[in-house]
Amino acid sequence: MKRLFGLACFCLSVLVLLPVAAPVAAKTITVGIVDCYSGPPSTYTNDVRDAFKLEIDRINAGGGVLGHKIEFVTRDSKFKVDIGLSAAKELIYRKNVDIMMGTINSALALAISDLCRKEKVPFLVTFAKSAKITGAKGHDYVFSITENTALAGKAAAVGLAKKPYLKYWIAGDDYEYGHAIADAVWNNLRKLKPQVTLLGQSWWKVGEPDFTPYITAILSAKPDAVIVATGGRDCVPFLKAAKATGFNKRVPFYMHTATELSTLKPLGLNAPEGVIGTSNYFFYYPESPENQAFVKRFEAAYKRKPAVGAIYGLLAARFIAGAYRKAGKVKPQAFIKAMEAMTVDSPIGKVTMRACDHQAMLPMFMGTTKKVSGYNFLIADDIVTIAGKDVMPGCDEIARQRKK
Amino acid sequence: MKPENTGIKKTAAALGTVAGFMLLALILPRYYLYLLALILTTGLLATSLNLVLGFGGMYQFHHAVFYGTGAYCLALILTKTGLPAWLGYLAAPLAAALLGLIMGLLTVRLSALYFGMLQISLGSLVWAIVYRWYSFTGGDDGIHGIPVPDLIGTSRGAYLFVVLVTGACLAVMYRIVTSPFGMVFTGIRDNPERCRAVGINVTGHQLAGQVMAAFFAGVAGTLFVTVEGSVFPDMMFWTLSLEILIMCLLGGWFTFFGPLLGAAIIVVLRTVVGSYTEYWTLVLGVVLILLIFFLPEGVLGMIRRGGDNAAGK
Amino acid sequence: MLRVNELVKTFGGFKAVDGAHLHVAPGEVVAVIGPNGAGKTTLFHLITGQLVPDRGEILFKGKNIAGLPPHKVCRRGIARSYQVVNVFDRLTVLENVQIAVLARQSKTWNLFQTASRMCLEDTIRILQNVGLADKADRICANLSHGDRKVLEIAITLGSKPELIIMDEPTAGMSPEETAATLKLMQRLCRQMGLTLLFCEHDMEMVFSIADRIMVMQQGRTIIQDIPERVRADKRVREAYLGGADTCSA
Amino acid sequence: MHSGGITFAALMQQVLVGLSRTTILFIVSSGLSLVLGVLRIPNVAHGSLYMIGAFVTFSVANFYGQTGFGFIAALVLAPLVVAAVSLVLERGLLCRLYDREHLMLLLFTFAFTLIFADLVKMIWGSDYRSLNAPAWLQGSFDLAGLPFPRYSLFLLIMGPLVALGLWLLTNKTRIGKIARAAAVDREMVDAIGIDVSRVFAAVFVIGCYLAGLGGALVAPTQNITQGMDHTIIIEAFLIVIIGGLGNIWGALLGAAIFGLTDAIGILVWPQFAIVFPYMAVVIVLLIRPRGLLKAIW
Repeated sequence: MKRLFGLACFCLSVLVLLPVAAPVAAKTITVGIVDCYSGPPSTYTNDVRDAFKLEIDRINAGGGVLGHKIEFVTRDSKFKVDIGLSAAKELIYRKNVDIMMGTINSALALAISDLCRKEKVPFLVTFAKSAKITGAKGHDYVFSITENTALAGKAAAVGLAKKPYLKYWIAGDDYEYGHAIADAVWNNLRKLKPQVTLLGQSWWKVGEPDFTPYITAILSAKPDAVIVATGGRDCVPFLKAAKATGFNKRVPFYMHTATELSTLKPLGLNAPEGVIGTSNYFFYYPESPENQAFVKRFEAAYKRKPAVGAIYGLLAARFIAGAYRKAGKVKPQAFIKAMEAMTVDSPIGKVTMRACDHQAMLPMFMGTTKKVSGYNFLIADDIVTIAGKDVMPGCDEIARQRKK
Repeated sequence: MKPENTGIKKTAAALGTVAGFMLLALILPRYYLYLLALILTTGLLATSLNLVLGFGGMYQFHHAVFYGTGAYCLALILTKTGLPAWLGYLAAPLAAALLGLIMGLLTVRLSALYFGMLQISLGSLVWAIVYRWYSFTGGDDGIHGIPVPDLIGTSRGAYLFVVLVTGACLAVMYRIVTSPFGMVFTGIRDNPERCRAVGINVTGHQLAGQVMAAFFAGVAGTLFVTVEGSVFPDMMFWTLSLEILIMCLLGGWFTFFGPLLGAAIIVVLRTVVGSYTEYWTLVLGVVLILLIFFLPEGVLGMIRRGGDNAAGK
Repeated sequence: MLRVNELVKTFGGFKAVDGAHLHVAPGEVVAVIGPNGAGKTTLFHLITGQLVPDRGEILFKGKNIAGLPPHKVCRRGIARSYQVVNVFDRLTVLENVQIAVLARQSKTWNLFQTASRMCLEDTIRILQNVGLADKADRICANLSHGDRKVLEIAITLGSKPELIIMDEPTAGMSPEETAATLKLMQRLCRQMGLTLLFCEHDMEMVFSIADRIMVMQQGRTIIQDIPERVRADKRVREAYLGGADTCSA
Repeated sequence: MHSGGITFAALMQQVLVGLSRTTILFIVSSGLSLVLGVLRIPNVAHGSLYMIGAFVTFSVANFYGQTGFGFIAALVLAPLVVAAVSLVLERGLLCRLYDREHLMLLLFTFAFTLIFADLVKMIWGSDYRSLNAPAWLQGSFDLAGLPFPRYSLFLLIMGPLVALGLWLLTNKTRIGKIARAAAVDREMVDAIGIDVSRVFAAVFVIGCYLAGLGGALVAPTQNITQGMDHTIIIEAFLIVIIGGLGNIWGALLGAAIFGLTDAIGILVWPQFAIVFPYMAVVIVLLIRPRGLLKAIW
């Protein structure tokens, strides 16, 4: 039983060796960020973090908030829920962070959301798209400053209803995100335009290496238009396969993130034209001085154009700073009170945090991919703005979902 | 030393260790309690795998599926039914064991790699069902905010519960490993043909071993739910199975406590190195390579061997 | 005790055993000889359950055991040892035999007793009998070849068999080891009243210890009789000449 | 849901597409099979080498400005780079471990999947990378009214070429014959005075070359990212097992089963397409526990 004893000793010594929590310097507000910084999702998450840092640095340079400096620590979740959840616990239990932020993984966001509810730490969701976060599973401590599947779906439905298509096909990632966005588009579209019909659906696993089989199956059914509910890493290969098979020329299709910079930039000028997409942000739209100034700052700092994640990072920083200023003290309860119905300025205009569900009301831009001289990648054209309030589900609807 | 004597000493040491771990609940901050609970849960899982891997020589390549089954079973009982929680804690390992029996019946006649690969395929089917059955299992979002009973719902409560359950399970598994069944099991690992020739029902024992391993993996699953309050399909994905396998090999798969140590090493590396650099998998990889070259039988295997040599001289 | 009738086993058209028959009486030492490829090993595999015969019967104490799986055959009282050393390398000598003893006493399903304290008397008696008692705690992989071969026999004894089947017990042994093993086997048979069925290339050994000899060729039994008559039999000589031819071909 | 009739043309086309996907799977898993069959190493790092192959292809092709020549150069160079990496790995570390347990070798190669994953992240960053096939392989042509991508045709031609090459290598060359003999009985080959270690090195490098080639060929059809290694490796292992360990034709057959069940599954039951290949593996292993074709061991 020396061994058992040795094991216990080992465990103890490990605990001693663990970096002891540095005494938090007085007058700092610590933000803990758990997100996936490795693998494909980091294309999106790096922008959130970088824009957040940019904005925090500005705030700190201007004297901070209520005399406090804002600091942040990041942890890589590797897109795994268990790793992310332990990291979140580490940040809350050991680093005693004031606010949690993250993540791109919906399952992890839901898990951390639940943890934050128990620990009474405000949690700002910056990229996860599940509508459950502020919908059915919402609570006092969770805020979303990103669009979600319900909002994107409704925005897309509003846009698509104006087009002449009647026979649809739905295809997408066999993943909560894919199904949720497809359902949201389809249910809203059916309400707005009852005569549409659904010919069929196809679903592929996330990370599907070859889309040609799916595309040929869809083409053989001859729909008027296709709703492609794919996100993240599958966007690029799908667009590539669409180009290779001439899919975009045969059937028009909508793909939520098709117009985003992270999707279009790697494809260069070989991206398919005429694909309809929606997004919260483009570095070239809106063409406001505020946006141009932000893009300039971002480019100066990171030598690249900001993608959609950047707007979430920026909004997070402004909401955090604004809410503490408004509350006048650094206390979670006061922070939550201040966040509700608060409005901040941003490159995409004024954004309000809705009080009833803690969901930021973000405008949505619907555009079509097009080659434009001056860029070595495609950009969105014919941009239509769908205002935040038009895509939000009603507060009564949220209340009903939460009651379930 | 007389055998009776060692038996008593062992029991005393084990009880002492459990008591020591429980005392820690009074002094340690709760983050470390959480980390310890995680290590013990993962360690129990790895030990349950090693029951068949190290002691049975079976290439159990998809052990996580039983862990996930236990966790999901408890989570579903707690969230979807009004049944008492203890029933859930009882049913979950049984459900895992049942799955172990079903998969075992299909796979056990195959040998080595083929056994492992069929298990991966079957396990992936189970995973796919959990992953897609949104209305029932929550799909890839998983289930969060699982209402664990209040007594064990706090960090300290959960920690104490994990220590007690892990201690009890390890004790039972230790008995199994040192029992005639365990000895025969190691015999099967080394030489299944010879075992048949001396009158041992090899497939029967392997099947029983798998059911037991699945049962304890299910227990580990319920502990995970207690500690984290969440379940998600990652818990039964094959990459996790590979990780557990690595823990066993790392700690020493021919020893009883090796997997526990391996689990501790990996969890700690992940947490400690992870808070310094995002390249912690690189560090883990290098550590593994060093271990393979310098401690080929795993950490504990080496310690034990060193001890034997010293005793021999 | 053991009676084999009209046993047939084919492998993809090749008749490995083709109507062999064999008779072993209690307490007898019977050798099976024959040229390479005559079907001796296959015959043994059929008896011990490694293979399932296509046709024919294997009667052990009057009951047909053809087609039973190996562990059930063993339970009926037939134990075998192997041509190549076939032991549990990572276990100690004691544990090697202990497994067989535990299996014999149907204790392998016992989950909660401490194995290292069970059946010690029986196990140690066997080890003393074969002369391995002083090496009981050694890990098997570290033993000499000769000791491993003896251990092989000890494991077989652990099953407390009524009939032992041995496939070339002295294969790969030096002359001294062969002689020692020979003595050991004779002694064991006499002491324990075992029945022994074995096959062997070493004719000297066969003719010195076998009570009766069965000669196989191309899967068939040519003759089974006492050594003198086998030695005198014409067909046996032919078989061996023929066998030698196929061997060198 | 999918009520629209499946036309014969659509089915045939699906089969062809499935077969072109089979090509990649075959090339990768034949390499794995070779290593597994001859060296008995369950090389989990095989997927990482495939990923590295794809990334190197991207870099080389980009160096030449994504021209037709650049792609061809990449197709030649990338697998060689991967082979070089594997040679260093084998001579430097792996060759010292051949007498260890299979599972320790598994642990070793697993360690390298971790290391390679982070190295790739350090070198190429974590952005998506995308590579375009040269102009003459882009677009599609009509096949019975449905588009058939040219690149798929290219793959369909490459597959049999690689298979033929491998067959010649294993059956007609000295090293191939030695390797096959060594797979069956290592001591025997050692005993007749051949340096098995060198043969093993050669086989390992060839196997890894194939992983690199698979990565290079797949590069234009999907985005090149981290995580590519994960998806392919489990499929490759399953293919090798159902085909018959170490059997080149088995790898081809297994890959065809995998590619086709996937492609046709989509056509008949899109919602459950994900389940079809796993089902196929389960069925194959239940009926033929040692794979479809003769396994080496």
